[in-house]
Amino acid sequence: MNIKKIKSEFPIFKQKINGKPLVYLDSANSSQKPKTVINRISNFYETEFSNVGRSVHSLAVKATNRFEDTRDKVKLYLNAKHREEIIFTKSATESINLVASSFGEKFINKGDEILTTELEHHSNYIPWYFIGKKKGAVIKFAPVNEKGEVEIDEIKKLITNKTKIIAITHISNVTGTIMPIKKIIDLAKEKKIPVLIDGTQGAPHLKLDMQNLDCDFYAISCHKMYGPNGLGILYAKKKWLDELPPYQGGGGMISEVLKDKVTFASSPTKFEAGTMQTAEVVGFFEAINFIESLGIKNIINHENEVLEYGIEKLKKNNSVNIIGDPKNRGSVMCFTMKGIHPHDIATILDEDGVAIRAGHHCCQILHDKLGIPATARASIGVYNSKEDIDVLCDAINNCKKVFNI
Amino acid sequence: MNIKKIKSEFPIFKQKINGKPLVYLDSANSSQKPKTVINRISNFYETEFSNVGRSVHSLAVKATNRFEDTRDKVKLYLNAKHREEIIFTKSATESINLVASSFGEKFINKGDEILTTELEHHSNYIPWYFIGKKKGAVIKFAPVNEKGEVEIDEIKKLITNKTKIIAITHISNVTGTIMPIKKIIDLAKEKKIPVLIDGTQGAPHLKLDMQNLDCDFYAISCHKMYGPNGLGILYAKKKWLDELPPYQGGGGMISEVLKDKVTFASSPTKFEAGTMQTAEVVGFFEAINFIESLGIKNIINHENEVLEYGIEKLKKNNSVNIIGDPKNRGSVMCFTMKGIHPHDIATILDEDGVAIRAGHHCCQILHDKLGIPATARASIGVYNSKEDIDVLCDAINNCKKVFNI
Amino acid sequence: MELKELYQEIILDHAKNPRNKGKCENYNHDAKAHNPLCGDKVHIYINLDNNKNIKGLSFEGEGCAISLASASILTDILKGKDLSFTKKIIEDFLNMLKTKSKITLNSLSEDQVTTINSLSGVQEFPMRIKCATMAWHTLLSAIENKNT
Amino acid sequence: MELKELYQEIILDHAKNPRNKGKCENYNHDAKAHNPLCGDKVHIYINLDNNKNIKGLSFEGEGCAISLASASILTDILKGKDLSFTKKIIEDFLNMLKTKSKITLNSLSEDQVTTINSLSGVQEFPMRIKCATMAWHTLLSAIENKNT
Ligand SMILES: Cc1ncc(COP(=O)(O)O)c(C=O)c1O
Ligand SMILES: Cc1ncc(COP(=O)(O)O)c(C=O)c1O
Repeated sequence: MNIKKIKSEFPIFKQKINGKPLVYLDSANSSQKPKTVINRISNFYETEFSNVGRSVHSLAVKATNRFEDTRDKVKLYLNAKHREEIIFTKSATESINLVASSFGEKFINKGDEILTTELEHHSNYIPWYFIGKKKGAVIKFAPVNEKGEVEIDEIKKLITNKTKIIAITHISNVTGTIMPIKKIIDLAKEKKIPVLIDGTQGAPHLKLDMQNLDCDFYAISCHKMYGPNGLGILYAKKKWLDELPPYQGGGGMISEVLKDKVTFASSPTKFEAGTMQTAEVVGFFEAINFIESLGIKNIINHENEVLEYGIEKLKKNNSVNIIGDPKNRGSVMCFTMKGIHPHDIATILDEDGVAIRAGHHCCQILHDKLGIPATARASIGVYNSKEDIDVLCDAINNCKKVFNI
Repeated sequence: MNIKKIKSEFPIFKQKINGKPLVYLDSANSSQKPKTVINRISNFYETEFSNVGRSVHSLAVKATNRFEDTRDKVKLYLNAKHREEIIFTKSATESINLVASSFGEKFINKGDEILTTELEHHSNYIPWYFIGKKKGAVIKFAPVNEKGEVEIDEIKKLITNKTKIIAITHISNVTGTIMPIKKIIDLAKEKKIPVLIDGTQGAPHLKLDMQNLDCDFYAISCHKMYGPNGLGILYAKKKWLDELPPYQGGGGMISEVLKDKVTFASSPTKFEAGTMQTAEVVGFFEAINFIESLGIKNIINHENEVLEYGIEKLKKNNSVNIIGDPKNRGSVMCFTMKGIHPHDIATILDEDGVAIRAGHHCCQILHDKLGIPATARASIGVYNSKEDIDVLCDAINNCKKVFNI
Repeated sequence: MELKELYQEIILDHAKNPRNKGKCENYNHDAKAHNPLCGDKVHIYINLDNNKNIKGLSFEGEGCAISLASASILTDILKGKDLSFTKKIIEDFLNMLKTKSKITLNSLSEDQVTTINSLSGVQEFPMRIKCATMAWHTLLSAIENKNT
Repeated sequence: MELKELYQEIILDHAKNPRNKGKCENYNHDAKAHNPLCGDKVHIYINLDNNKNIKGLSFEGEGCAISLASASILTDILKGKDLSFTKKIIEDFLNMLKTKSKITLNSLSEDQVTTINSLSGVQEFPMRIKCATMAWHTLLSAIENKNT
């Protein structure tokens, strides 16, 4: 892959940060957007904009077609079986809230158990915490081991006949652990327990195949997949679409509204209340095009090369402590430095144009378990190269200088 | 106001529809976007994009500042007292769902009453229907009279000591009725009943002043205010911010997360779970700039002139039946034609480049009351002129020709 | 002009004077449908005899010219036909609107072919295709829904 | 180079060797705060005597160099001061970071002024201002929270 060329497709890299070229290592937070995506959004607003699905005039027709074309594109990309399994939301967070609320209200009762892990992002914990509180259900956490992995045996041990759903991340946004979700789903299927995968970090970095994976729910953030802000996806297996009650109420999601009786549209409309993010959905089409034009397999190979190079190089630095050592790691490197707080690292790195994130990355339970309040995180996107890692490592050494270490 | 010049600021009007200049009379559905808004979004993605509030690097600082600048701008525009009263959502629909869920879960109980009107959009009914069902509360509908108004006496009559909240539209998206919300709010305050205003149609067409209005909640759709898709606002009076439980759970909205205890951030963060629509929020800044550069009072005057001209002209057409005859009407003209279904009207108008909407406009209860399944709706934005009305009326006459009437 | 294609004489005639409106005698199959976006409604009634012939066929409904004409034309053409032929026609009709082909089934009279083809103008109006197809989809459901 | 402004010797010294850490003796006011985005925490303890003098002042906490140094400097400078002076200094300090001014209160020693001013480098790092101000806001809360 020609990374220089790829980078040149992202306008953000034209600018300097503090006089230095931007080294963007914060893609796990949000990825940058290629020009095709940005232009598609402008162009849509300039020539095709209208509200979707509600008017019959020419603009509305165009907008509606573009909108639904993206749904078809996502269906193909995820290898989902049915287009109505693709529901647009505002974020992965909302996708998970939707399931926790709709599934939880109907199927979770007092004394039931929700099985999750210590790795989870708050977005895959707080929604379950809410429904747990409300219904008197218990949340069980499969523990993380010293490598930052959650062993499948630990999950097996925690499954009981009260387990109503398993909610689990695909890739940890802290340790980078790629979870053996296929095995977990197979295990759960034996026991007839539905599984939600928080695919926020998985979707941008792995090849996805919903029919092969056979999970019940898969949550995606489009803004981490080179797509627009403010858009998420929920894949929900067909068997749940009629089963689950709607989530939000409003325009579009109804079939018939009487004062005493309301009936609902079928999926996906049922779950898409109110005016949708048309421009964002239309723009996301180009994000998938971008990924497909490179080939997800090529992206994975390239990212893994950079990742391995990064891990090797960081390991050689005595002052750096890498968080987690999972066998399968995707795109994320969290680390700490003795005597320098991650916040200070991030600030000093920024002086060299290196953008990373510092904090608990919305994984406080995991950080508590690791016994550290915060970590510094460098995360990789398709536009990153080994040279970026070199700049990162030089900047890390500069931290030591600033702190006289 | 120089409407030609204003129109020229909206790229959408550069194109022809079916060989004719676009006459866009569907702004109540969604407004078109000025170039400044579209460019700001592109420009933000190209030079400043990053996730908000979570990283400390330069891009994140810029993005966070831009994001919060918009909040300040909205606060000023609405004359809210506190910036934390401005909560970003994905749509007015979500804003109302948030209140119905958070307020409803805490304060609405079995046998309680939710007071609304027959005018409401499904977005200001279904969320209440949901919480009503859940809690065993009753929804009461203040009836609409033959002019399409809801008389304040009818509202007064329905208030009981079980009334827990009043949810009411500012402007009807069908009859165009401007509701006497100030009086209703004053009435409700006497009885200490909180009021939610569905301001979706009000916000683009009226001068707003939250401190003067003194409602408890006000819901806004940014995409109807010349702003980006996928963005809404909830104004919530300060006294409710701590009182209401959070709505969705996820990253950002927490204070501390332990396995057995979660505490939440204060507003607005508390209500903004997950990655927000940064680009859309930043773009909305320019939408307010656009409105302010013209002056909302000038916009109102201009729109009213076009509206009056339209109503007069439609009244003169014998085949046209205008829906509703409210004393105060804003920006919306719904009509039917004997012998031609609204859907057919919309299709035929589109041939002449005239974009209107046909259907029940998400107000099925109102349409049932009016005894008509659907209406045609022409709605006005700042870019519309009297000439647009002339084109509309000619196109309406063409409907008669096509149908040999 | 495409509008003329859409609102042909035949269509307007069927829309203004819909054939077979109401419940047909002794109907034993029925189904209804509803387009929540525009409020169009249709209810199809079939009297299917033991030989799988459609003895009676009628509809109730409200909606735009296209949806009324479509339902009216459907009942007019399929009344008296047998089930397998009916299914074939439905399939052909839906395909016509999808692939912009015309219908040329031999067992239809020239008149009937012209009538059905009058609905092909809808091809150019994607937002109206549902108006034209709703009755036909509903007929399919009705065939499957054995009534009381 | 601005980084040098941010991480001055004084700051690094206070961050590495924070003064007045732990609970001060006989504290009768305290308050804590927490920045959920980065995990910084601070807990301020005051021993306020009857004459409204701050007899004891200390903190516990974890966080970045800026937040630790800020808390340490705060305790160092305000221990022994009276309440009204303390409030004035807090206000001045918060203003300094808002308006990019420097502090020049006469009743502080030159050394103390230099020390406080060492935190002014934060002005150029907007995302770090919260790190620098959290302890000061918490001190204000502590003054208001009468402890047990
Ligand atoms: C009166 C009214 N309320 C609520 C809504 C819902 O707005 P949105 O779809 O942007 O959430 C609309 C617009 O469709 C409306 O006209
Ligand atoms: C593992 C994981 N889950 C969920 C989320 C939430 O994604 P979003 O904020 O886009 O809803 C994130 C990203 O912040 C994440 O990394």
